[in-house]
Amino acid sequence: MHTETEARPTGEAGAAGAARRKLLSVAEHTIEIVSDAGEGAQKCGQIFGAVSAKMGNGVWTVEIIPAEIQPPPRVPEGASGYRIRIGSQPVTNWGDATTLAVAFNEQVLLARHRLDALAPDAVLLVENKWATDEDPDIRAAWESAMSELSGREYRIVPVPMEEQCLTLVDNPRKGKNMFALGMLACIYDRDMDRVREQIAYAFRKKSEEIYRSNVALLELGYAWAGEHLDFRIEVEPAPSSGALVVMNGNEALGLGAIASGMELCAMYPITPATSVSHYLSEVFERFGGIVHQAEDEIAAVGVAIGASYAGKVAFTITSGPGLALKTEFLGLAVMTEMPLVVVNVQRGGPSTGLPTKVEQSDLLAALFGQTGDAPHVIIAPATIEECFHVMVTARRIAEAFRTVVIVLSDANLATGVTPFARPKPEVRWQAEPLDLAPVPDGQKAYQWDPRTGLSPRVIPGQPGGMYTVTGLSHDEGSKVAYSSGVHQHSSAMRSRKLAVLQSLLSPPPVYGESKGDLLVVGWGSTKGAIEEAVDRARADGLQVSSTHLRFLSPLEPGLKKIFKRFRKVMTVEINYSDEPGEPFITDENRRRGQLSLLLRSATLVDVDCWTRVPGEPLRPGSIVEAIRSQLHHLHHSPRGGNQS
Amino acid sequence: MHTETEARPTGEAGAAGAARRKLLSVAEHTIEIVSDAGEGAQKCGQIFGAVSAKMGNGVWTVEIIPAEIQPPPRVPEGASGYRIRIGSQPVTNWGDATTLAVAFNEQVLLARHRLDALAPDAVLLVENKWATDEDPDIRAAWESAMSELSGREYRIVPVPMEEQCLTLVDNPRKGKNMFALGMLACIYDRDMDRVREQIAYAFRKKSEEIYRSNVALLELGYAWAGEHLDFRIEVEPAPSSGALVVMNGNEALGLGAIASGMELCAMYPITPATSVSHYLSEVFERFGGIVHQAEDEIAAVGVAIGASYAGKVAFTITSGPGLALKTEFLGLAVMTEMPLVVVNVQRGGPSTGLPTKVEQSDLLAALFGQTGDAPHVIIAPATIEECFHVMVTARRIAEAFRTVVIVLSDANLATGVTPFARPKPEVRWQAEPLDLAPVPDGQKAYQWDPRTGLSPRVIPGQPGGMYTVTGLSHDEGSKVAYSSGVHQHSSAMRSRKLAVLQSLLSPPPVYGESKGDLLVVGWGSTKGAIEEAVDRARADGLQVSSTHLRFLSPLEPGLKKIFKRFRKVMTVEINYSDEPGEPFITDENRRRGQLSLLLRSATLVDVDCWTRVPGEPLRPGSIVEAIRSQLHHLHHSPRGGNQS
Amino acid sequence: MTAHSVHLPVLELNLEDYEYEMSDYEGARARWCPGCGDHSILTAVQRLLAAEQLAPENTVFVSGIGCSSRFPHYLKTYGFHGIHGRALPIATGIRLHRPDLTVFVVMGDGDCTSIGAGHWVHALRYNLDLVVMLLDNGIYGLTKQQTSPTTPQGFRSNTQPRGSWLPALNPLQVALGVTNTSFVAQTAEWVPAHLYATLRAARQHRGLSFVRILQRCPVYSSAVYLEAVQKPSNINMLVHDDGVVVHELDKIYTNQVAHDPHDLDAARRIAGATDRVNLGVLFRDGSKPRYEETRRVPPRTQAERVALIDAELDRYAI
Amino acid sequence: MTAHSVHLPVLELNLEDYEYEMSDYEGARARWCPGCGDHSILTAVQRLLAAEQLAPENTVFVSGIGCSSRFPHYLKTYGFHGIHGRALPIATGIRLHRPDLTVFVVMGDGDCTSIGAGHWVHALRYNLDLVVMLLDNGIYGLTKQQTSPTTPQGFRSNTQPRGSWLPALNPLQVALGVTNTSFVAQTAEWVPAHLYATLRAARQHRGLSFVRILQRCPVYSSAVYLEAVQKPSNINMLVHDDGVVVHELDKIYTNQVAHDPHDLDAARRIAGATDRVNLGVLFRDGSKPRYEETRRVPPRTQAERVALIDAELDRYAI
Ligand SMILES: Cc1ncc(C[n+]2csc(CCOP(=O)(O)OP(=O)(O)O)c2C)c(N)n1
Ligand SMILES: Cc1ncc(C[n+]2csc(CCOP(=O)(O)OP(=O)(O)O)c2C)c(N)n1
Ligand code: SF4
Ligand code: SF4
Ligand SMILES: [Mg+2]
Ligand SMILES: [Mg+2]
Repeated sequence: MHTETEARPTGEAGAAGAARRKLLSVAEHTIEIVSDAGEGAQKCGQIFGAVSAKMGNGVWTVEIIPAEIQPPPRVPEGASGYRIRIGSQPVTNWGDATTLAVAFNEQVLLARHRLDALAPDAVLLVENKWATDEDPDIRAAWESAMSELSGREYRIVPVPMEEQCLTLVDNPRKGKNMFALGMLACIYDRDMDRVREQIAYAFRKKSEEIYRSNVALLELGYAWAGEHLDFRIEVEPAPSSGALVVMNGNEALGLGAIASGMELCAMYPITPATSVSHYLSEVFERFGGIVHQAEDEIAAVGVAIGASYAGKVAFTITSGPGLALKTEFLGLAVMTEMPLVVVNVQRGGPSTGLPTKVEQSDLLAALFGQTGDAPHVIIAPATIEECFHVMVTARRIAEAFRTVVIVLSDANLATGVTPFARPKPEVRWQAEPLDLAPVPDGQKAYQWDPRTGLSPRVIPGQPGGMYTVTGLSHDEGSKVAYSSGVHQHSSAMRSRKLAVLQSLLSPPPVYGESKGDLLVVGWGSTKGAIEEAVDRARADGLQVSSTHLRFLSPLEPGLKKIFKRFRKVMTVEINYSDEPGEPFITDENRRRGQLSLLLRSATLVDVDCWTRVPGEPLRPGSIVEAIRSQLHHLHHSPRGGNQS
Repeated sequence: MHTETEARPTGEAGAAGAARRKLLSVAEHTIEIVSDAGEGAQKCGQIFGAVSAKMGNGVWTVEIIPAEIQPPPRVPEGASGYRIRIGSQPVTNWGDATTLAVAFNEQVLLARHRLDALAPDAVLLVENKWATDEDPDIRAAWESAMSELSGREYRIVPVPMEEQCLTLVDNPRKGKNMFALGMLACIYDRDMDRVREQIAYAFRKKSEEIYRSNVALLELGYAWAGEHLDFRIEVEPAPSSGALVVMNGNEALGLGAIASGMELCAMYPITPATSVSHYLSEVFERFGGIVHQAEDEIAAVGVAIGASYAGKVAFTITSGPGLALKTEFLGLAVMTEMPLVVVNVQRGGPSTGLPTKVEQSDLLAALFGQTGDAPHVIIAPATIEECFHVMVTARRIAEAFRTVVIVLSDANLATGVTPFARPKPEVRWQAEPLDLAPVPDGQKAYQWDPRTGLSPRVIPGQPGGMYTVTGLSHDEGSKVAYSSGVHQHSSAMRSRKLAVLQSLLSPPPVYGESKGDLLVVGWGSTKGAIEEAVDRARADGLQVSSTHLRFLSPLEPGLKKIFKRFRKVMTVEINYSDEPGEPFITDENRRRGQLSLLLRSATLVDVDCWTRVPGEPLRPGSIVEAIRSQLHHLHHSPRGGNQS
Repeated sequence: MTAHSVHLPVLELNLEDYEYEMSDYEGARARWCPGCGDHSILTAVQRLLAAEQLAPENTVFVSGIGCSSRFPHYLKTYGFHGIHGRALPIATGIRLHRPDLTVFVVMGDGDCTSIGAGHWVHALRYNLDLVVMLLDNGIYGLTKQQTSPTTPQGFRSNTQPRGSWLPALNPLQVALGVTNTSFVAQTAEWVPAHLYATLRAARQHRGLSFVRILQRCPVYSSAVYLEAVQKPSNINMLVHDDGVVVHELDKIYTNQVAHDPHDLDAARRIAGATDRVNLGVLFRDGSKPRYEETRRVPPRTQAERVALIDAELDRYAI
Repeated sequence: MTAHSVHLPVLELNLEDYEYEMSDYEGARARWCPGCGDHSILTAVQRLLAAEQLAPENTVFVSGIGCSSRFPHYLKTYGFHGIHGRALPIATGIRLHRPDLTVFVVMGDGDCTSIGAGHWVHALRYNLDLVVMLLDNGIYGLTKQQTSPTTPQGFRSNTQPRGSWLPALNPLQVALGVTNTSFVAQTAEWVPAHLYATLRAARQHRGLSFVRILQRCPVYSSAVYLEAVQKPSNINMLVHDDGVVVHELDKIYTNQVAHDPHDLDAARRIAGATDRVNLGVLFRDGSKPRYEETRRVPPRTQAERVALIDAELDRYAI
């Protein structure tokens, strides 16, 4: 570690000093601002991210959320903030580690250090007032933190943030974030007009005075950094790529739901799904829709089913424990071929688990949770952009196939923010208006096409179509089945629809060469990190490619063929699997990653897995290591490769 | 069809006639008595079954249950009754079809015919009064039924049951069943003293007069058959095999629960699980236990978890839709390592499905239903005897491994009745009495042995052990995990226990030769039918064997090795799978039987499946056909066999 | 009014003039046991449908699971035979999307007051415009005689063979305890005229009308209402102009009690009475907010929506 | 009484003489927000535990999920932090098996009255000997400000940003509507003396004591109790020898209303009052059947059970 007792002025005079500044030109950098909750680090980060996006950088931001609602000040568990990864190319994931951090106290910095969030050579700008605080406990805490941090090669830069802010405002707790923003603007050479614009937008509901005070602090930070910091960092903008929007995955899901023409979101609050409904509660009514907060998750899905039955496909949105509660109703929806969209924003499990953290461990529950044979569709968006479009797809499939579609997002997509191509909403994305035309004479409630299992839907209000929906085994007329054979046939009809849908899908594209030593298979939010890892590994000369599945049920076609072109296939997933080599774990009893379990069964290819449940998104660097170690085994094991 | 216009007297005098009687000596016969609900056919069948068992026959009985509670008389949907398969060897399943039926009207007989329940050459003794009923509709119904039945080679014997009964009683609806019993006693040469004894037992709560009237009717039926029927059927008794008890699978589960020392059954009524609690409600208090009927299934499992937490492993019992509702709580139980036994008596699904019919389609829901990674144990008893013993095993595993054990029974075991070796209850089968000794200093709530994941349990009342159970991710001390790594480790510890349990299991025995052309793999209630089918196929010279799994999670060891010794492996299950060759179904998208899905993934062997959801137990004869067709493919396909 | 019978060619029917008869609402043959009280309720409902001339295609019956919940199958309207305890959420979804449909809910006592208790409390609170019928036979019928919350204390069942342990839950009192409840009535299927009049009052009330219908199950709980059936003197008829008055019953049911359904305190006292069975409207208040109305939003055409989304995307544009 | 602190060697403690202090019940440091009303409730509970000298190892706190449900973590007794809405079934299981343990239940308003409503109604009916605390902040705290059933009409939240659509559910009235409810009280965390006295009364009642505790959430619903906190004149103190009487508060809370907690009708009226906030015991009836007692069965030893099973098997022998 390298601590500067005082930030060195970069020169006597600004101009002269400029010559002595190091200008680091990099393809990407990862910045974070951490503070106690309520100190505004998030706002600072958001503005920095937005400005960077507007300036043409690739951007991916994530919130750093404390474990409590209002944690006490200066404790590691209280670390709250924002992390922004910017690059010269589109940025698809949160990356490996922070390369520059601004911390409002040393305890929150320590928290980040302990979570291994900081790159070994990170630059850490930390408020220095605590070192000389009048409270001896605080001084001691500072000392001990510095000594803990000294184990790494960090470059620690103490900054008199509070002291500086006090020159302009009385309560620096409310201004430090703008000072920090100013420092960052200086270091990364952000366009100050854009920054001011963004501040104006962020505080648009506040008074002009607040805006002015914030801008003054911003400029103070900018000036201070200009004078005292001896380095600048340059991240070239990415080539412009048309109109963009920037939002997080939950906003994208909400907007996508609107664009699909659905009009009812029935939900019960649960992290990390709730913010979709917060967004929709704010705007949905303008679009002719409502958010119904039901008394529990069971009621929520029941309301959505009732609404869908009444003619307009509705959706419910939830997370792990809520999905569990919907299990019985999902079985009913499948049995009655009710079009229904269910969004599950996955978090860490089992049970209450890690409520705010990412995991991809609800795949099997979503697929197999319902008792009996309950075929339905599962789609997992892989990017924030796909969170938008998946809702349109899901609604259409639900309706066309009279089926349940579960959309599996996760906490990584939910809270990540990145720019993407601005969608161009179309009328045909939306459900058709209700058609209450009389039902043709003799048409049955489930007039299954015996080849496809598809049948036209009849809704209340249609003269001549009266029938009773039932979860009991029933025949084409929705009559309860007493005679044998009906159940076998109706089961086949419900199942057939998946095969038909699968016949309409294309094999997933392979990222990288279409053959080689190792194929990494992923699903959901890990796409960006996996492809970045593949790029890095290929750059190192490794014969690795990847492919990413959106459809988990039915599985996309052609997988076995793709797999066969690689010596080894391995899924990368954020869920639990037993590690080979651990006590008692054998190839026979090993519990594998959830996708790998499915792929092995479907393809009989020895699909291995590398999975972790760290309570955070996977880092591309760890995936590179996993790839390396897998290839190492492959090249050094006597019977390398699975393709017997 | 062969209809006798009048049953031929077997001779002028009994003795002389005896000479002209056909005596059919067979290894087994399947008898059924069908009537409108409330006519006592079930009692007749039960007594016949019990007497046959006591006389040393192998016996398997099942109820024939109408679709409504009180169906109208003389309609096919109202068929109610009892089916008894008896043999010279132990009988392990309901067999293929009824070879002799007694029907109280032609409509219920028709129902059985339409369900394909009657052997093509069955003998059908049917009440003849309807043929000449004064109501022309009834006469017409009789005629039309007879013509429908005439498509087969049945031998129909009209019997003047009512006319005969009226010679003794005023209300023949209440006596016909004893008359029928008498006929059966005569045809099958049952020991009349034993029959009378059994009648006395069946009507022990009724008056002496009722007993006497019943016995008179019995003797009348016996005499009538002696005089008028020209055939007798002999099924030699099986060699005696020690002390036996006879009961259905639900009674066995209830008794097993008592024998395991559990003291609380928390449940909510649902078919076909409820009768376990009916039985227990009757007797459990005598054993120091209670049945708590909760307000719903969620509460039921919550109560069981609370009780288990408080120190004594409790259980909950349910069926499909109820299991679905318990999903969230099961995740909590796994996360908190709460010993818990959950019995799921499977019925037809999905949703309300076929509430009274057998299916084995909750395996994947039981295994994967919970969100997040929730490793737990699943055991499926394969016989009624095992229903008893599985409860003892389940309680012990739940406690020793601090885990959830799901027992998967089904409607076939639940309502089937067969004799089995009388269990010899032992003290060590039961839970130890509560031990509230102080917890050793420093012992943690989850003091995981890092090799096995096992840890000693602490219960309220133990001084020094105070801790808070939580479904949040937690460390050894049950403290909420804030730091990374804890979740990975605790997940591994919960998962490891399954590998440890697996290391204690033996590979399943192979029924038949240990290598050959085809291995049939089954689980749960199909064991008897599968093994009977294997016997028949082997008798025909086919190289087929079978193996039966009791542990579905973890899977029993050594499967791949066993599978590799056969050219082809195929599961036989009562759940849905797509049929190869149907439109749109490919090897790639085919949805397979639930066990086969698991086995393929675990072993990478191309495990095929033959599954059906007929709403009734599989018939050994259909399994033989499936075996035959599988072997046909094997021998005639260019690339027969999967073992590349 | 639009109406259409599937058996007649669409165009030849003069829709305006067509008058529905009870038989127009007949579905599959009812398969309840002979003597089951549900038959009489079905008849009363068919009578009501005809009286109100509700178009079968615009009428939906939603139920849970139980003998009682077979109800929709026996009507020729739209029907949703749901899952146990969850009829009310389904009905809520239907009304939220389709206020043009008339929705009835049929539940058993286990369905509504045991597994469905949470939804029941909240549906009362939402106060959607629904007619909600609790077919209370004091037992689990379909699953063959287990104790329900409304089983009288001491009554034997298969799960409580030594008699129900607790006093029966009083559904009227629970309903009256829920904030925003707007209509609570009690009637009995063996008094068809009263049953019909009560259902009609329920249908005419705007908001959720909760009607507990005492229903005999001769198979599993015949003793429960025996006294009330046999002795009309055990019954109080609550009469009021704002409630129901059935003069044809005056001679049989001579205990007539004037009760103003706007008096909540009195309603609660009456609900709790244990000496006699009270039939009539206990409570009615048409002024309570109805969730479906407070939540109604102006509909949008597809094109409007496209334009609005585009505008919304501007907020996220960079 | 047995007692044992893990920090001291077991044998040197004279167990008979040991007196628990409040600090003996302190668990992990409470992580609620500064100013959160839950802190004050925790203190009152610790005081109660010490006053009642409840052995920590024989005391269990059961909760659901929510800010309030973190409660057990902050005590050094046994604790069960369950799942959302399901604390009561867990507590039921514990009491059914272990009547020797003292069991407290802590729930939030969403926990108890929304997702947990069904269990709540039924737990009141079972009337097990439990102290059940509803920590009612009129909002979803842990999930960051969504409307709860007890959110005042018009109050804005993240899911109802234009204000809650319906009148708030009144938990006291619901509780008083349930047959076999035996104890209902209301208190407020900002009146610690009353809170303590009420919890003590609850603890002393045999049967399920339902205590609604008005609880401030300064972060998400600070407005909800503002008036009641600021103006003691907005509060009625219900006083009665069979309820709670806290003389030290007489000067501040001058609206004293005599209310006999055996008067159910009056209790219901008071519960429904909207002009003032009523604190005190609304209802108490110690004579209601307690399910755990009616269900108690004589225990069996292992050997007895073996003999009995053997006899039972005889019934099935052939
Ligand atoms: C989730 C679930 N639990 C349990 C059942 C079994 N079940 C079906 S109906 C019923 C109760 C029937 O009683 P009630 O609601 O009073 O209706 P009734 O049959 O008396 O009309 C039960 C427990 C089920 N189908 N689903
Ligand atoms: C099944 C389930 N649904 C939803 C959630 C998310 N959740 C956690 S706490 C909570 C409500 C919190 O409100 P309340 O019960 O009033 O407690 P408070 O936080 O206000 O004390 C919700 C919806 C969950 N954990 N589990
Ligand atoms: S069991 Fe009872 S409630 Fe069910 S149909 Fe028969 S009589 Fe009616
Ligand atoms: S959010 Fe509200 S209820 Fe939750 S801890 Fe903070 S102040 Fe308390
Ligand atoms: Mg009922
Ligand atoms: Mg709350």
